[in-house]
This record gives sequence, C-alpha cells and structure tokens, in this order.
Amino acid sequence: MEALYATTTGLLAACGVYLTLRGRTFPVVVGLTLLSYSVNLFLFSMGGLAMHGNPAVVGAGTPAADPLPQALVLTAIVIGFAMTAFVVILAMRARGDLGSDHVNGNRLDVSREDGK
Amino acid sequence: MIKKRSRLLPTPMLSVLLLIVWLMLQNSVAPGQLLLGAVLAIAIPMLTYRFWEPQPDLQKPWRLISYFLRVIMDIIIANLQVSLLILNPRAKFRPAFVHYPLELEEKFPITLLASTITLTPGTVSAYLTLDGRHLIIHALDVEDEQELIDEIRQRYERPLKEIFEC
Amino acid sequence: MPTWFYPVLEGVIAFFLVAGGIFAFIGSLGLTHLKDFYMRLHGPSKTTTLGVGCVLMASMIYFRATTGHFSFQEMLITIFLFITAPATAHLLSKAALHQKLVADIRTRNVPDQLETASEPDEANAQQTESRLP
Amino acid sequence: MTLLLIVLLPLLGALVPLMARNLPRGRLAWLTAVAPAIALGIAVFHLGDVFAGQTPQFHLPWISELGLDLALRFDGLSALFVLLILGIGLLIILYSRYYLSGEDSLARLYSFLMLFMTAMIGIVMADNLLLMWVFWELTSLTSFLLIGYWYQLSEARKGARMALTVTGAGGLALLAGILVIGHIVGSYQFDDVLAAADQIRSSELYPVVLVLVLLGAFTKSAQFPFQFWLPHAMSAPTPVSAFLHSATMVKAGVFLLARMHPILSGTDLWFYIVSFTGLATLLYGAWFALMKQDLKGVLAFSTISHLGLITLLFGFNSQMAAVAGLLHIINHATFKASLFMAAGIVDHECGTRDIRKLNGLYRYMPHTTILAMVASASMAGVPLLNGFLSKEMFFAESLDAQLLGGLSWLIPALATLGGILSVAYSLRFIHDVFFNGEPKDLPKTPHEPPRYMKLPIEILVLICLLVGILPSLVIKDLLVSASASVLAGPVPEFSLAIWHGFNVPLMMSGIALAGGVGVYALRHHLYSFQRQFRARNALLVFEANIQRLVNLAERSMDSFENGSLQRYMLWLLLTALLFVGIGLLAVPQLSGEFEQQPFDAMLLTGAVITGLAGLGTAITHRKRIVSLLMLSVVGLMTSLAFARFAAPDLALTQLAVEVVTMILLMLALFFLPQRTPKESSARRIMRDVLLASAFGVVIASLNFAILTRPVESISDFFMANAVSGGGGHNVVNVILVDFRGFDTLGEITVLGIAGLAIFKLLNRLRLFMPSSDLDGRSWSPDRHPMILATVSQTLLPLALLVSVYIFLRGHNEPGGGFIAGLVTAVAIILLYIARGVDWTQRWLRFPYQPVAAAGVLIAGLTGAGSWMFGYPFLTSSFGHFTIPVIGEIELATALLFDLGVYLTVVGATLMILANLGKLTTPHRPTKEKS
Amino acid sequence: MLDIALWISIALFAASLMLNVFRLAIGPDLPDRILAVDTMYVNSIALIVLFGIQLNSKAYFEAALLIAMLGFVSTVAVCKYLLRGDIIE
Repeated sequence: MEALYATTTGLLAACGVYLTLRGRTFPVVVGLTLLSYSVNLFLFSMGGLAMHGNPAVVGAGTPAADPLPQALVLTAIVIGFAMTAFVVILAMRARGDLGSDHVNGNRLDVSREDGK
Repeated sequence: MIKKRSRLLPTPMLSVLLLIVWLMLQNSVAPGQLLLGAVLAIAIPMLTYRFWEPQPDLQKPWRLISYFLRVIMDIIIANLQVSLLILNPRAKFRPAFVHYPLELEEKFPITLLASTITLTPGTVSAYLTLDGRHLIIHALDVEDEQELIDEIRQRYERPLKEIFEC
Repeated sequence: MPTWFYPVLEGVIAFFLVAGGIFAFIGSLGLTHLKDFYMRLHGPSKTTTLGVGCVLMASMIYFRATTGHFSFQEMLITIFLFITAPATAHLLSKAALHQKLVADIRTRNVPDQLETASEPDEANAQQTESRLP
Repeated sequence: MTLLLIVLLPLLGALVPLMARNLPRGRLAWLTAVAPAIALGIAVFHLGDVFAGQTPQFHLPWISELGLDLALRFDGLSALFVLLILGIGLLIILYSRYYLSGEDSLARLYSFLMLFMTAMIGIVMADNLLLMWVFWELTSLTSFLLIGYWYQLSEARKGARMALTVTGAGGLALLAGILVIGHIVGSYQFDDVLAAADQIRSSELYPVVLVLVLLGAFTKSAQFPFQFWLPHAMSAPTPVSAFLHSATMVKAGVFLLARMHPILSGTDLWFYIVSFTGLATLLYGAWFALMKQDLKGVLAFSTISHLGLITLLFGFNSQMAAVAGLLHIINHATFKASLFMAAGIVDHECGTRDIRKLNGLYRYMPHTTILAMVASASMAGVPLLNGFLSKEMFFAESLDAQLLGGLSWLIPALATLGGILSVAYSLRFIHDVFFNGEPKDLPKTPHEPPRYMKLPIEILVLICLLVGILPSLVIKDLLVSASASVLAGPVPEFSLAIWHGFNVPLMMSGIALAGGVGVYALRHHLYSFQRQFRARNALLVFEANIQRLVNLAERSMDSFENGSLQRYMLWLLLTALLFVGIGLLAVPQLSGEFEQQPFDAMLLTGAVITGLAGLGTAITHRKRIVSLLMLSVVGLMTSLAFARFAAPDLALTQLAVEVVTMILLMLALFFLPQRTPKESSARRIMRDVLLASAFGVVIASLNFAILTRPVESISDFFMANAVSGGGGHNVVNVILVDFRGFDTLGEITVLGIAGLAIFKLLNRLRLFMPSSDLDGRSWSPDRHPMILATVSQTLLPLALLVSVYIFLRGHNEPGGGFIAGLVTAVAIILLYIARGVDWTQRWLRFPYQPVAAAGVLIAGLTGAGSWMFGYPFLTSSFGHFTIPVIGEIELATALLFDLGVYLTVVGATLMILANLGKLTTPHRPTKEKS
Repeated sequence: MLDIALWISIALFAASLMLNVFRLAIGPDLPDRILAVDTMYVNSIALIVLFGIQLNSKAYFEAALLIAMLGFVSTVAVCKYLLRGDIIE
C-alpha cells in the first residue's frame, strides 16, 4: 500500500511540475496547485498511514493517526489557497497590464517558441 | 394574500425547519442544544429575512407531507423503471422534449415542481423559459406527450397549487 | 433486544447496502452507455441519488444498532442530496441546450431556437476599467 | 604601547592635512610632518634595545576567533624599514610642498601619503600574518588613490586601475598562502609560524604556500611576469613615484621575501623560482630602462631591474646573499628616491619629461646636475658610493652560487651583463639629460628650483656618500640586527670595508663600468634594433582582457537569466534533482524494515483515479476548463485519501479549499485566454516530460523510503495533554489553536494580507472581457436562472447552520475555525453566483476588509489576554461551567481564538472571490432582469 | 454477513467511480464531463459513509455532508461558467 501511495504522490508531483514548466501563467498556476496537492499528501504521510486507525481525537480509539502532520498540512492547505489566489490575480494583472500571459519572457501574444 | 410578517418570526416554517435540522445535527435533544437551536433558528432567518422573496404561505402543511410521501414512492418506482430500461440492451428509447405550460406563478412551487419532475420517472426538467411560463421536459421514453403532460398536471401540479395558492 | 432481532437488522442493513451499490452502479452504467447527453442525464440524477440514499439509510440503521440511539445526520445528508440533485440536473441540461448539444436522432421536437437575449448583451468586448467600491 | 603609537601617529596624521587644508602651504607641510617626525623619534628611541638583540612586542586581541590579533613587533628588519619609510616620507612631504602646482590640493595628497605610510609601517611591524595582509591590501588601495591623484587624466585612472587589479590579485594569492600556513601551523602569530618553519617546509602543501606567497610578493614588487603595471604607475605625481614606486611600496614585496626567508627559503624550489625571476627581471628592467624615452620611465624600469637584483640575492640560499640584499634595499631606496626627485625637478622646471627634448640642462641648473650625477653614479655602482658596496657583495654572491651545477658560471656572467646595462642607463640618465647639446623647444625655460626643493635630494645624496665612505660606522649595526631577524640565527662575520683588495668581484665591477660606457656609446644601434619590435602598450592589452572577461560574463548571464520562468524552473529542478538524487544514491536500500500494509480494491481505485486525473490535468492543459475539472477530481480524491487515512479535519478543509480554488480559477479564467495555443516544440515537451518524470520518480522513492521506515513521532505529547492542556478532544484542532497558536496567528495574518494585496491588485485593473464563449456562441441571456436562485436561497440558512455547527464542535470533534469559515464563505459565494452581486451586496452591506481585520484582532487580543493574568502570550485557559438548565458547558479561550480564525478566513476568502467577481459588475446596467 | 455486503457495496461504488472516470476521459463535450464529475462527488459521499461504517466511527458524517454541499456549488459554478462565462455577476 505504501508503494501505491508513493507512486500516486510521485505521479501528481510529476504532472504538477510538467505544468509549471509550461509557458503560460494559467497552466503554471494549475501546476502549482497540483504540486501542492502532492506535497500535502507527502507531508501527511510523514506520520505513517493508519490503515485502520481512528481520527486523532482523544478517546476515539487507540491506534490514532498522528495529529501533528495533519495540523501542519491543514495550515498548508489554507495558506496554499491564499497564495494560489495571489498568483492567479498577479497573472490577471500581468495580462491586463502587459497584454500577454506569457511567462517565458516574450512580450507579444503571438506564440513564439522562446526561452528554451 | 401574504399577511404582515411578525418581527420576531418572519418565516415561522423556516425557523421550525432550522430547529429540527439543528437537533438532527446534534443528535441529541438535551436542553442546552434545544436552547442553542432555538436561538439560531431565530437569528438566521432574521439575518436573511429582509431580502427573502415573498414566499406564498403554506395553507395546508399536512398536504405537503402526503405530497412528499407520494413523491418518494414515485421516485422508487421511477428508478426501477429506468434501471430496467438501462439494463436491457435492446431497449428502444423514444426520447422527446415536451413543452409543459406552467400554471404556477410563485417561484418556490415552480422549483418544487421542477425538482419532483426531475426525480420522478423518466423525466428531467431541462429548461425553464425566461418568463417562467413554459417548462421544457426531456422524457426518456414516452409515446404521447399530451398524456404525459396531463399526468404531471394531475399528479403534481394540482396538489401544489392547492397547497400553496388557493 | 430479543436475540432474533440482530440478524434481521443485519440483513436489512446488508440489503440496503447492496441495493444502494447496485442502484449507483446502474446510474453510472447509464451514464456510460446511453447515446446522447440528455438521456445520460437521467441515470445520475435519479438512480445514483437513490443509491446513495439507500446507503445512508443503511448507515443510519447500523449506527442505531451499534450506538443505541438514532443518528439523524444521514437524514440531513439525504435531504441535502434530494434538494441539490435536481438543481444540478436542471442546470446541466440548460447548459447543454445552450451549447446546442446534438440530441439522439429519435428525440422529437428538439428545442432548436432558445430565446435570444431580449436586449443586446451588455458583456460586449470592451476594455473595462474596474473601480472597486 | 609605544609600538602602537608608531602605527597610530601616521594614521592620525592623515587627518591633520584635511583639517588644516586652507592654511598656507608652508605651515600645512610642517603640520603634516609633525606626526611622522614623532613616530621616527619613537623608532629611534627603540633602536637601542633592537641593536642589543631584544624584540619589543605588543599584543592586543582583536578578532581572536579568526586568529587575527593587533600584534606588533619591532625587530631589526622592521627597524630598517620603519627608518626608511619615515625618513624618506618626511623628505617627500617637504619635496611635494614645492613640487605640486597651484591648483592641485596638497592636503589631499598629504592625507593619502599619510594613509600609505601607516599601511607600510603596519606591514613591516605586523607580528600577525593576517594583520600584515590587512595592511598589505591597504597599501594597494592607497597606491590606487595616489596613482589616480590626477583623476582628470585618463591614463592616470587606467594606470591606477591596473595597479590595483594586479597588486590586489597578488594580495588575494598572499591571503590564500597565509591561510594555508595558518592551516598547517594552527596560528598566525609570527613566532609560532617561525617555530614551525621545518613543519611547513616538509609539509606536502609547501609548494602551494610558496607559489601563493611568491605571487603576492612578485606582483607587489613588479617582478618579471607582473612588472607591466609599474611603468604605467608613473602617471602619478613624482613625489608619489619617488616615495611609493621606488622606496617603499615596491619594497613591500621584497620585505615579504625577507620576512618569509627564515620560514620558506632553503629549499631548491625557493632557489629556482626566486632567483630565476629575479635574474629575468634584472635583465628585462635593465634592457628597457635603456630604451625608454620618458625620464620617469627610465627610472621605473631601473627600479624593476634593481628589485630583480634584490630578489635574485634573496634567491641564493646563502646567508651573505641575504645580508647583501638588505644592504641593497637601503642603498637603492636612497639613490632611487633622490633620482626620482631630480627627475621631478627637471619635469617641474622644463615642463616635459621627454629625454629627446631635454639636453644640456647643466647650464640652467648646475646644482641639481651635480646631485643627480652623484645619485646616478651610486646607482651605477661607482666606488666610494653605497651602490658600489652592495654591487660588490652581489657579484661576490653570484660567484659562489653553485646550484646550477655545470652552468653555475652563467649566473656571474649574467650579473655582470646586468651591471653593464645599469651603468649604461645611469650614464644615459646623466649625459643625455644634463649634457649632450641644447634643449629643444621646452615648454618652460628651465632654471634652478627653489632652495628647499633640493634639500631632500642633498640629504639623500649625503647619506649615499656617508654609507659609501664609512659603511661600518653608519649602518653596520642596523644591518647586523636586520640580518639576524632575516636569518633567524647567528649572523656570519662580514666586513663592510670599501676595499677588499684585488679580487674577482672588483674585476667584474670594472668590466661593468667599462662595458656600460661602451654600450652607451652604441646606444643608437640598440634603439634601431629595438624599434623593430612592435611596442605593446600594457595598458591597452590589460583593458582588452578586462573587456573580454566582462563580455564573457555578460554572455553567460544572458544564457542563464533571460527572463523566462521556464529557464529558471529548469535550473531549479536540475539542482534539486542533483542533490536529492545524490542523497538517495547514498541510501543503501530504498524500502526500510516495515513491510508494506495490504491494500484493498478501494485504495487501488482511488490511486488509479487520482493518477488518471492528474495525468488528465497535464494532458488537457490547453483546454483550460477541462484541466480545471480534472484538477477538481484530483482534489476530491485527495480529500477522500485524507478521510480514508483517518484525518477527517483534513478531508473537510481540503474539500472546502478545493471548491473555493475551483471558483477562483474559473473567475480568473474568464479574463484569461480560454485556450493555450500550441507553442511548445516537440523537443521542449520531451525535455519537460523527462524532467518532470525524474522529479516524480525522486519524490515517489523519497516517500516510499520514509513510509517504510520507523516513525519517531513526537505527537504523543500532544495526544497526552490535549485534554488537560488545551481543553479539547480533537487533538488536531487543539494543536492548531492552542499549542501552536502563535503559528496559526501568523498564518491568519498572512491570509489577511493576501486578501488585502489582492484587493489592491484588482484596483484599476484593465481587462479584456470576451463577448462570446469559446466557440463563438454568445452568452446565455438568463443571468440568474430562477430555479438555481430559489434552491440556493433555501440552502443558505442550512449552510450557515452547518458552519455554526462545525465551528462549535471544532474543539472536540473534527471541525474548527478554518473549516467553518470556508463553509460560510462557500455558502455566501453560492449566493453571489445564484443571485448576483447587487442582490448580495444589499444583503451583506459591510465590506470584507474589516471582517478579516477583526478576525486577526480578536485572535491577537485573545493571545494578549493571557498577559493580563501574567501568563505568557497565547496561553489558553478553560473551565467547565454547569448552568442549571442547560447542563455542563465547557468554555475555552481557544474558542475565542477560533472565532478570530473563523472571521479572518471568511473575510479573506470573500475579499478575494467577491472582489474578483465584482470586477465586471460596475459596467453592467443595473436594471435587473425580471 | 454485514462485511460481505459492505465489501460488495464498496466494490460496486468503486466500479461506478471508474465508469465515471471513463466518461470524464471520453466525454465528447463539457457538460458530459461536468456530469461525470458531479456523479463522482455523489459516489464519493457514499464511499465516505461506507468508510464510516467500515471503521465504525461517526466522525465522517461532516465530510459526507460537506461533499454534498460543496459538490453542488462547484457544479453550479462550472455550469454558470458555461452559460455566462462570468460566474459572479
């Protein structure tokens, strides 16, 4: 089961990174969100995966899940949202002001292969 | 015909519903929860009442309950029918769009009617015209539209009209 | 509780679980096999919702049996579902009609010309200078 | 303490001219001279016990962790150099008072000179190698300032820059050498280094140390490969050339050789490098001194040649050679300084330094001519002058240098050749300038310089004569004590007598004198021969190299940083992969000792669906709305995974955040192009795929490695006293709100700031609104579908109820401020979507910024509240109160803190989404469609 | 007897999820894909409740409740996007 979990996290990370390598702001943002999902899964699994564990609530059964990574990931998710929002709106502002949503440094909107 | 709303309990029905939901959420009828539920049941409608569409008042709540029961029964039958239709590979569907002139005016009953139509056998309320007069229904398997229209009017629209309007 | 009661209860729960599963499966099956979008819409809006309803009923009874008092939360979820499912179905079909998805040839009187906007649509393409209040 | 004064006085002296700059020149000169004069007095005072063999020291810890202390020593070698520096310094101060023309600021020159003097004294008296290096770099800096004194002249600026680059680079090499020595010896104090001399010589790092230290010395003393900067340093005013580039600064390199002599010398490597460089420089300098047309150029190259001679002397591993070297240091300083000053006078009087124009000046300035003749005779090694003594010793030493085996005779021969050339250019300096016909079109008619301008030259010439005639009386004991510190042992008995009877060295100096006159006579042939070579101006070559270096740097920077995020991501990922990859390679076996837990059908389906959805997002990224849908599926499956692995809190948050992100991205998508044109070439896609998959593989293996290894979790502390400490059963919420309350406070502030930043960013945003959707269909007329409106209206109270429910139970069961806040935000957003901005605006009249601010405030105040009870910030307290009717309620301050969190989350989320949504509304006609 | 039923039900829901993914991948037009995603939300509610029964803990009802509510909101948002482009007007 650990292998399955690890492969999924790896796959998500790979797709996320592939998207961030694209030349336009929107795929980069989507890529970052995907990457943050995979990182959250990764961090969550630091406390070990409780197959039959109970939620980290006192009195909810002995093999409780590890509450600390959960707390960290919870904070990560919320802050992740705030930052994604900021980046998206930065992208919109860039498009509004610069007229192109390229990230590879070329100005005009025509798609010129650049920024090898 | 909407009577003056009392300041404290703008929509009595909604407050009662909220109280019941709160108790369901808490899964307990302890006095503390009851009090808290009551407080919330009054506070939330008060917060949202000022911009509430004036809703027709419930004339006969008991008819609504019987209406719901009948709808539930229809849903179960509908699902069995649709399942059979989907399952047998050689099913020959006769899908059709049906223009259904609405007699109801108020928004809430119309929504209720549209929901029941979607949930009941073989019909989905596909489109509501802008002026709220016509409802286009997509039926999975129907021979004669007029017969479907009469059946819907007879089974659902008339009771709703009774409950809400007259 | 009399001894014969538990196996019956378990039976009922098992029945509801399996029925729910079957209904959901049929719903998805309909979703995959039916020809055009409008026919596919019937599956999930009806059967899947009922399937999930049955599962919720099963869990209600299950927790009634194990913890001794009725838990109404499942009831609340079912209510939520039965309110939202038709709304989504309606919106989806409205979007489909708007996109003029081609319906199966056998469907009769397909509404081809939906009402056009009564007045020119104000969202014409012009540079908007947005001043936030 | 008095040693420190010797260094401090010139330093303070640097301020004196600046403060007294608008005094008349005479009084300014005297005032400046006071500080070095006192320092000279102190030095002379200490001479007594230096000659008696003691070495007064002074130690003040400065940066002891680096091994750098303010440690000074005053041994024989230091005494010799200090006398040289201060003595000639005083003369230069007097001389430049007359030399500088009216508009040049004398005060600035004096302050630079004083700074330079401090640096030089610092070098020679430093007892700590690092301290010596600090002063070493200070000399480079001050020489840069001094060479560039006439900053309006371009070649002055270029020369200064070149000098700084070369001597600076040498300084760096020296630092490296000192650090290696420190590494070997363990301390930078000179005595410890001296004691560990054999250890250094035998260590395998010795060649490295030797080369580095010699690099420092050779660049400073303008030895052969690095001599090109000295001629171009002549664009400095002549007093500077006289002081820096003859007597002191270039001597620093040779001083380093002398100081390091007991530590590094004695090995064959030392002999080969040092003497060969010295020999080459000797000949190179002598030859070009003959060729140069500029008066100061001749002197510059002769300085190079004489420095080469001293280095050669230090190169012979014999003790007498070192003594000869020290003697020549003194002699060269005296006659070269006076020659430079003479050249200064000629330049000052005639306005030009071009030898071709200067002829027969003895008629105009007979007194200067005599002084110049004595000085240059001393340079040529004419007997009865100090030059002759050290040249004699030099010839004697070159005779018994045996290290070249069969070819050892070559060294005396080349020494004699050097002697011949030096006599030739000394002769040229006198004859060609002061005799040899009439001066041709001089800008100014020459005449005798002012009386006191010649005084310094007279003093120096007097010293040359004194040392030449009575050597043992004047400098014997100074030379003995200096050699003692250089040889770090007993000094061999030597006689400084003028006459040693007829022996081979005397014969060699005779040949040198005769040959010199002959070579001078044939000089025109040499000139024509020299003209065939292309004259390469070192300045241009140097500038060209620097420019080539700058272009190379620019090109590499452009290829590295071209404003493309893709490029930066590429480098970022490659480095990350590299380091993590190396780490993973080091792990012997990926899977730890835990064997894997079994998985059931549901987990497999979940994993497969997440994988497919992730791939779908990547593959369909050009059809943006589809990739968004795939993203939402990934989000859903992630929250299912959290639920499956017993983290209900996370599942709730993930769901809520995922929906809000979806809405946010769709809001943004409306204004961004709906579809991305295909623009990446196949090669680029291939590269990205490879890179991304490599990254994925690394993450997967990392995760697998950690999962299958034991977890030393620290969370049993939290589990244990969540109830007692935080008063709640839901440990995750207790951690968030109580144990790590401060972190959560910071986090909600970030949330608030993000909301505000976005609010500001959206202001005056000029956006292009598409008039129709992707395939040209115009937007549907029905802005707010009626059924959606009613349904969302009925849902709103239920949703608010649910969010209150989640909020209240947060402390004991899954729930809490974050989730409740998000649920409320989603409910309100649903209303925005269904009923539009105007309707919701009327309902929610308050703007969202105050809500977020209030949230942060409440959280902060609850934290601060505990101060009032004397507890540290953010300690929470809780109590159980039983109210008769309601029964037992548990109230905790954490609840208030959670309320703060709730309000901030609602405020920030709505600030972000509502403002984004409102972008278009001001331009919609407000009449509501029925 | 209960475990077998539970296991069958989970298998069925997993199968229906896979079918939804199939429709999501294949779906010729956007509405099909949205329908697929919406059905996945509904199916995942059932799955969460089944987890609850399997792990015999009541902590999962909030998650199910939230999925029901939020699934609706995201589908509505996407449909509004298709209809009007600008979600919040």
